[in-house]
Amino acid sequence: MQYTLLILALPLLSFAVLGLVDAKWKPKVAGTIGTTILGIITILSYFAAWQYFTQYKVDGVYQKVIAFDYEWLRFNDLLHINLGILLDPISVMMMIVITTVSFMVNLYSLGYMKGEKGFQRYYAFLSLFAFSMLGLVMATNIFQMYIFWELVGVSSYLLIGFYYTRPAAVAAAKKAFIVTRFADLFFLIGILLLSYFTKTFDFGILTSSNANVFAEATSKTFMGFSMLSWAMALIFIGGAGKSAMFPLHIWLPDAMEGPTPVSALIHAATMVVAGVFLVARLFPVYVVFTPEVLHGIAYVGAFTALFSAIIACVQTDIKRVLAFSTISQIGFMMVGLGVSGYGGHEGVGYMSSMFHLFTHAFFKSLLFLGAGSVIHAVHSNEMKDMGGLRKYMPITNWTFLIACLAIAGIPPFSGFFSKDEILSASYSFSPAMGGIMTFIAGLTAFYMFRLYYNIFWGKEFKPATQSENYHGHGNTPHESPFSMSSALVFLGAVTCVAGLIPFGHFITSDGVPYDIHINLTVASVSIIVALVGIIIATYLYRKENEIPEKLAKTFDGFYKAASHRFYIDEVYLFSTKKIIFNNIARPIAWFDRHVIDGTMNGIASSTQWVAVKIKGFQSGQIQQYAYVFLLGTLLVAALVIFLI
Amino acid sequence: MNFLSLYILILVLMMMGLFLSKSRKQIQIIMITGASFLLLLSGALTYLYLTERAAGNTAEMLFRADSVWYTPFNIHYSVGVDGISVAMLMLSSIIVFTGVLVSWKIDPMPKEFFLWFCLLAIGVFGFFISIDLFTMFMYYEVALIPMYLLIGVWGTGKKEYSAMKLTLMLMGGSALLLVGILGIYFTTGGSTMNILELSKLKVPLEMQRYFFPLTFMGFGVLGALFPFHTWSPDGHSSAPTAVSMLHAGVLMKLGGYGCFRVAMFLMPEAAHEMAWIFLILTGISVVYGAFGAIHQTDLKYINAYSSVSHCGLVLFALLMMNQTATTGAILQMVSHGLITALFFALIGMIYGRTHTRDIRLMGGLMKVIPFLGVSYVIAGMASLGLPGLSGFVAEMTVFVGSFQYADTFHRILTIGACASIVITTVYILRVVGKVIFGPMQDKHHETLTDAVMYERIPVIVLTAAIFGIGMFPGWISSMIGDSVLPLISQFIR
Amino acid sequence: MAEKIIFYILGAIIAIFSIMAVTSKQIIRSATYLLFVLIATAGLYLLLGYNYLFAVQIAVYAGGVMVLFIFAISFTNRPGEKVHGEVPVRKLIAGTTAAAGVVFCGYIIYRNIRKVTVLVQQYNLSPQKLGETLMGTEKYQYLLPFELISILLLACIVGAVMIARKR
Amino acid sequence: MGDILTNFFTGTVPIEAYLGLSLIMFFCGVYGFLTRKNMLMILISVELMLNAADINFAVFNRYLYPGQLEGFYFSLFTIAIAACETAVAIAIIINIYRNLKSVEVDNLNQMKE
Repeated sequence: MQYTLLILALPLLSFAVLGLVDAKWKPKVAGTIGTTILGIITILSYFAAWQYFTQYKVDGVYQKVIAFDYEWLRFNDLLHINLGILLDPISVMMMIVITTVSFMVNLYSLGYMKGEKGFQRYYAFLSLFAFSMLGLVMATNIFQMYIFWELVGVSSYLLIGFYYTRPAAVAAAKKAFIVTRFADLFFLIGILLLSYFTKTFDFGILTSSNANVFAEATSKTFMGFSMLSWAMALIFIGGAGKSAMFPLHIWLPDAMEGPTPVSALIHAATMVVAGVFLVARLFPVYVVFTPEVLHGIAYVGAFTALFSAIIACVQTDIKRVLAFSTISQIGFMMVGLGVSGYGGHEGVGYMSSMFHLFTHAFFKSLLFLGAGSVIHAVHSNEMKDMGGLRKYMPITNWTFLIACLAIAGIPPFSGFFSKDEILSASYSFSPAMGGIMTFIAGLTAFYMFRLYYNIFWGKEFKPATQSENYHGHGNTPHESPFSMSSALVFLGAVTCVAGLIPFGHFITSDGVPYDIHINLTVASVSIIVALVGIIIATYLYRKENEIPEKLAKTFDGFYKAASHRFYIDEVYLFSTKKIIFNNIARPIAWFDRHVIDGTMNGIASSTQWVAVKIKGFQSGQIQQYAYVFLLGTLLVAALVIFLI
Repeated sequence: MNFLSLYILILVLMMMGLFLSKSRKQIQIIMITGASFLLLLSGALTYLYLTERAAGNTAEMLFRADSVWYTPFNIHYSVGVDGISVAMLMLSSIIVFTGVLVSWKIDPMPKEFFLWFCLLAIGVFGFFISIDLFTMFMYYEVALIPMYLLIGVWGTGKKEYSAMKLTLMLMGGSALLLVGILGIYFTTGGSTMNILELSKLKVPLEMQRYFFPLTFMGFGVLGALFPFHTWSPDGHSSAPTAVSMLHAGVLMKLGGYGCFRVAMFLMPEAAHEMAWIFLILTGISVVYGAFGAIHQTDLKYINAYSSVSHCGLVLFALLMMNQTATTGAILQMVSHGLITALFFALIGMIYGRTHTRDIRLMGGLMKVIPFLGVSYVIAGMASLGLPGLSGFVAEMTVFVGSFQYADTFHRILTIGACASIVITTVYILRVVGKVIFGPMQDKHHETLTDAVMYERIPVIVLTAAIFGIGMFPGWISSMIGDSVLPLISQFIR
Repeated sequence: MAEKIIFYILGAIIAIFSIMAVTSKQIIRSATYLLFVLIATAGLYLLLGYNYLFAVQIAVYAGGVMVLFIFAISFTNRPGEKVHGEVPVRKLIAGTTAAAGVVFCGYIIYRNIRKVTVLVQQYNLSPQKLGETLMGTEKYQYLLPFELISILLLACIVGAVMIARKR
Repeated sequence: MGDILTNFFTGTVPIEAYLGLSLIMFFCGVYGFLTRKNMLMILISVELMLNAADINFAVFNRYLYPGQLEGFYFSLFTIAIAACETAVAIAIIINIYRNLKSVEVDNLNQMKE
């Protein structure tokens, strides 16, 4: 399957052509190049997926296929970085997700970004992102993954900071990059630890569940945990940074400063699930050798899901709501992985997590694109500027509703199936976990419909509110152009049907196909909870009324804390600005200037002082010279005579 | 006379040509021709070296030549290269070439400037080709002296102070070094100054304990070893662009190269014994330099502190004393040389336009000077270790190599060094966010013009080299790694 | 016997007038005392049997140099004017040092030279021998230094004129 | 007492008497050189020192190497050089006097700094 190399090479080529060749193309040409290439690789990856799932099944198990391998950098005889393409069920699945969503976003952006300065740059970055993300999921070894991991980080940085003249965008980009890079530091250390003990980077060896490979790593302990646990925990921190797990989630809401299609692609569907993918990729190691870390992942995931779901309930910026909902949903995926066992029915958590990743990518990008469409129409991110838009934008309304139903977990939309599996896996892990996750599912339904009603229902849209209409025309919101709405419709269609895919036939923890059975108790409970959430939201927000404000008043402290995202950002700001910048960097700079340099200058000035002092001897007074000369002569003579 | 001496010869010819030249045009022609020849020569050398190695020549040094220079002290003019020197020569010629273009319009006294510049280059090239201790030391001194004038005359800011400080500190270092070198010479019986032969003789351990720290610190001063790094921020910020480039890009590498080639190679036992002291110092350099950079407001200061951090990483990796780490150190030298040269070139160009280097007074330059802006972002990304650019390759090799030590002491230091990449990210993004992105700070900046041809070439050359190493690190890494092996076996035995 | 008496007389003159020459307040007196010292030195040469040296000493020093001194003194000082402002501390220090030097060197002389047998032979330096040694280029003959000195003198005359002339 | 007196006056003059004499003369010169401010006085002190040295040359020659003439000639040439030196020095002093109206050494600090 050598041709899969093209899937990687084409976006890179597109990036090189659009970004590095110093030519100014018309926006249309640039957009067409980018979109066409994405279209081509989408088709290629569908073809590759079809080929893989039909031809590479040996004895009922999907094989790992190395389609391409190239030794890029050799460290020593054992450790070397290869660049290659690894095809296995999850990478193929990710490939489909990435190319599809990317293609949709490219298509959508043709309309959304129309007239923006730097259209060509935008498409170049999108191509770069597609390249790096595909490289990440197809990595044959953990170091290749790290390489592309960094590359997606930088693409994300560039795309968040796309409106580079806007300080908020620059700050958000910077924050995103630094936070994820901070997490990547742990990832790197984890890789170093893991590779030191296992003498390999290769996923093929690492995920073979061969105990010999990890013999040394498991036998050595540090502070009560085996080295392998440390390594895997550190690697997870890397993943948590990318996937915005608490407490490294702070960059994601700010990242919404980027263009909305970018948020859809990177910060909802693909890049943020890289952490989930990482855990899934190393799942055999986690589940067999370090189950305690895996349980930790489950708890982190659950807490994050709950935490961000609560915050999402009170945010007023529609993209922020979606951002927190993304964090929450990734928490779900992490829980899915964390509660999973290995193989067969035990491994249903793994399967469901991947399934949720798959469905979430579509419905969340649909939500974002829908939100983008709304923002495009009203030129504002704030809920207070919206309301009653269903009349003006029917396509957006319907697709948004579909996506909301999907995320809320209402059958037969895709979200129901995947979420339900996660819930049942959680129940089998522990009832408490299942209960919490079900509660969060209800919360999800509530805040999604709060969002939905606030945008499309509620108070009637008043064009006067949007005074800062920077196009200066078109006061009435209108349906988006064809390129945008076609993407919405396509994704809406996928959202409707994706749940019906027999996912277990393709992706399971051990590669052996497995039939999904819907646990009726769990399913009915979750549907009921979701409906309750929706009903409450309908009651509160469908029509403009006083109840939400009263509620906010009643829970004043909690409401405030939640809308300030529980002051996590402030804590970070404090620790970076106050502690690191003021109490480390500033003293170091001072220390360097005054103590170290002062010492050096002190040496210099003391030399000068001595020089000034002994300059007196060079008085030009001949008699003084003669005197010293005489004394010296006498002294030398005395020494010669009396001592020798 | 073998062809390595051409490096010196071409530069001497350039200097002669400069003496005779009359107009700026002639000077430019002479300089660019000579620099191109140097670049070609380095290319040819790399090619010849690789073919020779591929043909199975396993001598430690290739292209040897030797002639007696001063018999009483057995001083020879002997030259030879291995993979490390080839890499360094390549780096030097790229930077000399770009340095010439960057100072294309240097004012005043272009002739004198380039004369000193050539002399500096002679020192640099001579240092890398010679394998005789004394010749090496002589070239080292030759490289230091022009620095004083170049900074003192053509610099900016408090240039006299900086020039004096830099020269005095480096001279102080070279005084230590001289003692070390003479120590090595006499304790081995005073029979040879040739490094290869010296390595076969043994400096008594007792003596190594004295001379290793002297030699290491002597070179370490140039390699910005904490706490002898303070010349670097002042020196770099005052120096004219091309000199900053050459200094940070190449001259600081002399330090690392010397530490490895002379101090550690000739006195391995003491190196083993004392590595921990210097590891702590370099570890401090790495983190401390990065933190120091966070707080600065002058672009050149930021870069100078970042150089302290990155050059600290070079020495740090060398002291880890295994093949991977050492290869990483050499790669880091090359990579940092290119990146920092690019940085200084860009800062020089930006300064030439905005007449300020204070990041608080600039902003949104991407809009008016997109070429420089994009290049600055690329340089920043390379510096913070983005994959696909040279910094990543070098740093990862260093970290993987350093991590091969299993004890807690080395682990902690390595993790500390790894942490520096996050701090690097912080200060790089701070600058990029402030200067290149963001809203315009100064109305006057709206009329700035983007880079012209002679400014674009060096930027493109450097960027291409950074990308080249970053994308295809295999050959250079294996070239260096193979050459490191015989040297490193000295420690392992 | 007589020789010794003469030596002591000359010695006394030299010692006393040397001291007076450097301590006298008036410079013209110092010059005069110096003249006495020089003449007494010439006497010493005579006593040693170096007649020629005696003649040169009288002619060059007492004759030539002293004239220069007197001339210079009268040029720069009004006669009778006192030399002013010598710092007592300086005097003390210099005196102590000089005394120390005397003691030190005297000690060396006392310790070493007494041990050497004093041997004085009757010896006359004939003018012929003088002439031969001065005008030859063999070993122990001094034409070359003589000529060098003459060139030096010439250069000196030119130099002195050049320096002292009015511009 | 008589013995000593007789010894004192009989026989030849001992070499150390000459040396002692020149020693006194020399250190008188030193003293003068260090204390006096007038340049002419310094010059006079220098002459004294030179004379002391001359005497030593002559005496050593006469007493220790009577058959040779090195010391003699050295004295001779020294006298000549002393004359030269005096001539040039006085020329310089006169020149200085013209310019500064003073011959005090403490005033001669125009070249300093």
